[in-house]
Amino acid sequence: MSELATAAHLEGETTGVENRKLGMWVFLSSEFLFFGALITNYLLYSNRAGFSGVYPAEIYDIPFTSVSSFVLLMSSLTMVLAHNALSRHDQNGARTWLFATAALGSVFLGGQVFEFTEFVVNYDMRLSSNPAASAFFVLTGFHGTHVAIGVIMLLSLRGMSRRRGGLSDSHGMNLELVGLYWHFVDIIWIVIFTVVYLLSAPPA
Amino acid sequence: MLRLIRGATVAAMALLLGACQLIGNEDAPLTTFRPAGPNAERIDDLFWLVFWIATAIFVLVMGALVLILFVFRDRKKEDAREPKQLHGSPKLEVLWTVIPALILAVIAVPTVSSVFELTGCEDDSMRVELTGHQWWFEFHYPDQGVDTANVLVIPAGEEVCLEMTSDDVLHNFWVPALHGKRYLVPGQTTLLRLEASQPGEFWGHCAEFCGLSHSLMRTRVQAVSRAEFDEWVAAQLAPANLPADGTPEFDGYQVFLNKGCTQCHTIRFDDEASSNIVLSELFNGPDLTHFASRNVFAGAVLPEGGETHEQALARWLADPPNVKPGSFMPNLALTAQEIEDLIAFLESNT
Amino acid sequence: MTATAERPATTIFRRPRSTTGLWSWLTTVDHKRIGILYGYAAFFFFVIGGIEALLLRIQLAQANAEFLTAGAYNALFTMHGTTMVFLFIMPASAAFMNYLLPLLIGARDVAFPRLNALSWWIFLFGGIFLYSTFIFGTSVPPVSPDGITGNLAPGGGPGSFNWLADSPDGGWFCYQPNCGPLYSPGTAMDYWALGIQILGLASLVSAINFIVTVFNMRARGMRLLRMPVFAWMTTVVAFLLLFSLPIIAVALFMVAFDRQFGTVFFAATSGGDPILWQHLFWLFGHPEVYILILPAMGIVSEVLPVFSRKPLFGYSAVVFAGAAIAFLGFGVWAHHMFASGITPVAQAAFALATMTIAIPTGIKIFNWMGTLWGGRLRLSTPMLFAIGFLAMFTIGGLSGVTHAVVPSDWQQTDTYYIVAHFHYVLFGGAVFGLFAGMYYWFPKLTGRLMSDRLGKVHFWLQFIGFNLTFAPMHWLGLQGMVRRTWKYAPETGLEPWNLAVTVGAFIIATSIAVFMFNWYRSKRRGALAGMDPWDARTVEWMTPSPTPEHNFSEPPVVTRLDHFWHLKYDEDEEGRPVRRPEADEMLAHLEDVGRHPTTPIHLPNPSYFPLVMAVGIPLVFYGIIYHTSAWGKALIVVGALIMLAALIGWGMEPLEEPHEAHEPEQEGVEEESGHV
Amino acid sequence: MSTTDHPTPAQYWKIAVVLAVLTAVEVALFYINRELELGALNAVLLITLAILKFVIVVGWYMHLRFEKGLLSRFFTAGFALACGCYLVVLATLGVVVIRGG
Ligand code: HEA
Ligand code: HEA
Ligand code: HEC
Ligand code: CUA
Ligand SMILES: [Cu+2]
Repeated sequence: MSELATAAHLEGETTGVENRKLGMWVFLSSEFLFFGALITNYLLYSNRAGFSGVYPAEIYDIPFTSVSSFVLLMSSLTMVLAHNALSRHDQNGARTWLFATAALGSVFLGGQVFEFTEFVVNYDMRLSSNPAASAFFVLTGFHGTHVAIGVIMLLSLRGMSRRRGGLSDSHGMNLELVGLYWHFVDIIWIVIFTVVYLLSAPPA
Repeated sequence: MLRLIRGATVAAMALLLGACQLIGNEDAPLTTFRPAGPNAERIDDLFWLVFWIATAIFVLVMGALVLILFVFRDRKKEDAREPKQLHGSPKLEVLWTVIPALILAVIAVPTVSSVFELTGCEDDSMRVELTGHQWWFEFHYPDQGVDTANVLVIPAGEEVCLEMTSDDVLHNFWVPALHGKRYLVPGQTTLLRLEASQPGEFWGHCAEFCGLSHSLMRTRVQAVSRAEFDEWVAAQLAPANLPADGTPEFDGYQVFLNKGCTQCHTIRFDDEASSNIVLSELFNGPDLTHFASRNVFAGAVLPEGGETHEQALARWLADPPNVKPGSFMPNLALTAQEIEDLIAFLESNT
Repeated sequence: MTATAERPATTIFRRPRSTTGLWSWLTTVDHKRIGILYGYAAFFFFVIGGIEALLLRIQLAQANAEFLTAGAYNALFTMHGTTMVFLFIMPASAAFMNYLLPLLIGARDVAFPRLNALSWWIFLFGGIFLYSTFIFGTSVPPVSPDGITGNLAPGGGPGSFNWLADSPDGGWFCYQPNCGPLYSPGTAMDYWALGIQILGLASLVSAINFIVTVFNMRARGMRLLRMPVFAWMTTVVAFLLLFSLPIIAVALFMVAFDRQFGTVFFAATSGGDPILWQHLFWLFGHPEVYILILPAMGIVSEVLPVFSRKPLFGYSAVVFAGAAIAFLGFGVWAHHMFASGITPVAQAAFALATMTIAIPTGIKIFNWMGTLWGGRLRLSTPMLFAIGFLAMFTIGGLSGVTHAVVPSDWQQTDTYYIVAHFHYVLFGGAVFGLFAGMYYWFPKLTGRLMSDRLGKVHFWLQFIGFNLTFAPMHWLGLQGMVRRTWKYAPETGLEPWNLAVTVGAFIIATSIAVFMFNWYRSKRRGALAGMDPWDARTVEWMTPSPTPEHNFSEPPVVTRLDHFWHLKYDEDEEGRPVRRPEADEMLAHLEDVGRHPTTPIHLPNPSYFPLVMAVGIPLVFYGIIYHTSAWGKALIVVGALIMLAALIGWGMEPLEEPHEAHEPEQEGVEEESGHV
Repeated sequence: MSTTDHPTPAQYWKIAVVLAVLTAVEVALFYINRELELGALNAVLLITLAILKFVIVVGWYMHLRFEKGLLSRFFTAGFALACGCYLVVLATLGVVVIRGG
């Protein structure tokens, strides 16, 4: 009855993907549910009639947001270039591109701070104005928080690399992980930019 | 010891079933088993259909389980043989996938059709606007212009459409004899149709947790003949009687005016007298114009335990939050005399 | 990648070294110890939750009773439900998963041992945070939309437990807007919302950890479809957690923001939609109930075959049914909202979706019965509980199907009929299943057997008590007893059955006391179990009991399902097992090797940082509650700094200390593992 | 650590150019729609463009195309589940109107 332990029996016990990388992908897949809820929330309220105060869609500054979206998109390029440089053992290149990525991310964040300030000061749209405003701020705010965490991670990677004269192989994995996270935050923004900015309209 | 416990279990189960049977006939005013109108009857039929199907499945599964336990129990005999190692049977898998699916299909058909039948209202049915408050129900009859609280009076044999909303938190209106539950949602309108086939009084309860006194948010529906209903409407539309000077009722009227009751409560007198009352928009409490026409009050909780309407009212006025924790009607520190006068006044508003 | 690649740049603290005593428990990253910690904590909360239930029952034993004040009652049912769900069943399942998952798949530890410790500490502090509401929380009277202040419940006498009223009192699903800032001012509800948020974080981290463990850490030959069913159910539950926790996280953030920072998501006065909360809550909440039951189903799937001396009938069907339940579980949430006024189309769709779940569940039930069929059933305590599960869960499942019949549900929802349903599935299902597991794996944990006699007394008392408590609730519900009701009028005729229910609850309590006594005594004086007391089938029994720190001296090379069984038994032509002549020798050998590994084994070193990190989190959350005050802000900063420090320490500390093998003989060999 | 057939930096730049162009088209569409009132077409186009960008970033920058299939399965599972569930939530709350109901 009992079969022999042939090689075929023993195959396929692991994925071959490094633990942390697998963990990161698993985590990112759950983030869809997180941002999905926030976007749903915005979609529900963004065009409900009858709220007092302004609706976010009435006061978007599309050219401005387009530029900051573009900035974030390009930070994905620099991120992937950093990764590529490291895999070619180009420590300097990696450092530079990491810094560029963090810088672009910071520009994006700066843009968001500017946008929020603008909305509050010029249009008096606050967290408490109406559910649409609440939803807008909380959605974009959580995205911004993700970007900010990303920037901190990028900077600490870069710092580590400088202190130790380079990122080792295992830090290479760190860089790859931060990269995955960073790109993910970028694709979430791709969705937000389209759905929240370009497609949403105040109630007729 | 163990045998004792096991025996006791079997006995207890048998008792339980038997007792259910017995108490089934008991008079429980909120029971779902005595539907008194077409909507509740439809639900009741559906319930029993599903109940018997579920019971059949239960009996089969439990019967099989007990049988298996009995037959295959290891009797610790020396010569007992090891069991055959069965790993599964695709045929059986198909069987016990398909049969439940078929049973569910049988349940699904009447479920879906009755959902559509029992939701919403007929266009031409009489409307009543229902607003939930912590912790009482306010009824407004837009076509008749009647305002009342806690006791809903409807004509028997006719469909009434409740257009429901809430003034604060979620509530859930439920009169088991007439229909299932429906939420009262602040900022939204939900519909529930009620119809009682025969005149009668039916108990109801707020079923969604709505804060401190959720358990004391109850209601009554009184179904009356059409003629009685019309009479009732006419009586409700009449202004309250302005008591004559010098009577206890008049003293009560004065207390009512001076002790802040009017901040929250409305009593509609005829035009001239009304102008005496500064109706504050501050807060919406139950309309008291025909207070005494309602056999229960304060969320249909009072009177309770055999007390009279007056006794209950005295208890209420003395300290509302004591009767109903959290009540928005404050303890107004009324003296015994004031309470007595108020009772005289309010009880005269039939 | 190996840890030797780099030296730690700086070592701020010396690494913890103790292997016994308090410090060893505070710094452990051993999945078995973490499992034990989870287990005791969960049981502690079970007793707390149970005592809360007993207080509820005393109040309800009579009509119009005054034993508790309304405020205390509301707080107690809220904390009872919350405790049982989030602080008992979930961590108790996590205890089993932690202890067993690596053992079941032939691994030395989980993929991320330190993250595992972090999950545990976050859970513990989350629980403490939630319960600290009894000390720090406040309930103040609500103010009506028109600006009138409500009144608090009258205090009642000192015996009325009114001090309990200063704690969350919105029910375990915290419906809006009752739980919002307007109707539940005071901090109690903040403790609830943020406490659940912390607990969710712990579970999310665990979920990721378990998924990676299952996919990457299996022993050689342990293909997915050779994993024991409990490992499978752990995986399925991990995915359920992974995908449902972010939803409740967002929902809780929305509540917290409404309460703390003035957003108006659920404020009907500003146009917020209270029904949105219900969607988000149940979109999490329904998967959650399968999170609660699937581990128990996994346990039962392990116990039944062993005590029937037969393989699990239809293994792959049971596994796939589990996955199907999980998948379908994401599509039925609105069955909790049939009375909320959603459209008939939606009601019908969700009714159909709900009914379909009965099919995979039925597949499981029938396959379990197929397992029993033709077996040699040894009715030891674990088996009794597993069979109890089968019977009681079926009742709960069938009443679940009656809720799926929408118009019936309009009558049943928010009554004790629902309370009956979910206690049959939660207590009759999950709790019976967990007890089966406790009796079954107790020898693995302690090396001793639990007393079977006391176990049977426990079982029968619990079985009677359980049915006496929860069966009459069906009846009460249909007779019109709404749930969450502090008082009911004598005229409702509900009193006799309520009294019976209360008596039943106390019988359950007695049975639990018997269990606690049994556990305590057996740990000290139980019969020695040996390595394989039940003649079991799965590889965790291939290690000595109690399990040595390194689990397997030589991880098994798995050739088929029920690997261990097949090492012991061959089959004759009729398909009946025949014990291999070499079986006993093999067991003796395994026991010997298990205790005295021949090759050096490198285990992850203990670490302070998970504990330190977890300390920071409740501090930040306390800070958020009191963020308007200066010391609240200070708390946020302090908490954040602690977390940051822990993060830095964590990042610089390699998982395994390269030059300090923890036993002298064990130098040199590196085990491959992650670094987190 | 990484597989061999990763794109080269040059390719990464090209991809970035594509992404930039797509973004430009998106913004252009936004203004065109203001003038011409494209209605549903506008939504379809914009969503298509977003999906395109999404797929490009995930596939190339995140290397998902080059990874083990398991990772894509996890990732798509999360994405699909989120889309499915939340669309139903919106439908039930009456935001997305499904015809025929
Ligand atoms: C362990 C947790 C658990 C489990 C497993 C289940 C399982 C099920 N539940 Fe339950 N449920 C809860 C926990 C659970 N539930 C809780 C906690 C609540 C209340 C929350 C609250 O309001 O506080 C609740 C509430 C709840 C409601 C809402 C009621 C209301 O508030 O109005 C509904 C409605 O459909 C429902 C349905 C079901 C169904 C159909 C199943 C199915 O999965 C059951 C399937 C099993 C079987 C059917 C039995 C075995 C099958 C067979 C023997 C095959 C043959 C059977 C047939 C053909 C029918 N449940
Ligand atoms: C797994 C979950 C679980 C478990 C195990 C239980 C167990 C019990 N529940 Fe639970 N219950 C819920 C989950 C659970 N419940 C949920 C989710 C709700 C909904 C809450 C809400 O509406 O928001 C609820 C609501 C609920 C209500 C409804 C309240 C209301 O609507 O007003 C009632 C009422 O009877 C009740 C009773 C009980 C009882 C008597 C037990 C008993 O089985 C408890 C038995 C356990 C013990 C008694 C343990 C204590 C042991 C001892 C005391 C031993 C002695 C100790 C020493 C010697 C030190 N529960
Ligand atoms: C601040 C508001 C407020 C004030 C002032 C107030 N009430 Fe009330 N009253 C209420 C509310 C709210 C209720 C409903 C309570 C409930 O049932 O939960 C109520 C209920 C009642 C009821 C029962 C009505 C019914 O049909 O259920 C009576 C009678 C009553 N009040 C009389 C009075 C009298 C007399 C005074 C003055 C002495 C008074 N109220 C002052 C708010 C107020
Ligand atoms: Cu109103 Cu409960
Ligand atoms: Cu459910």
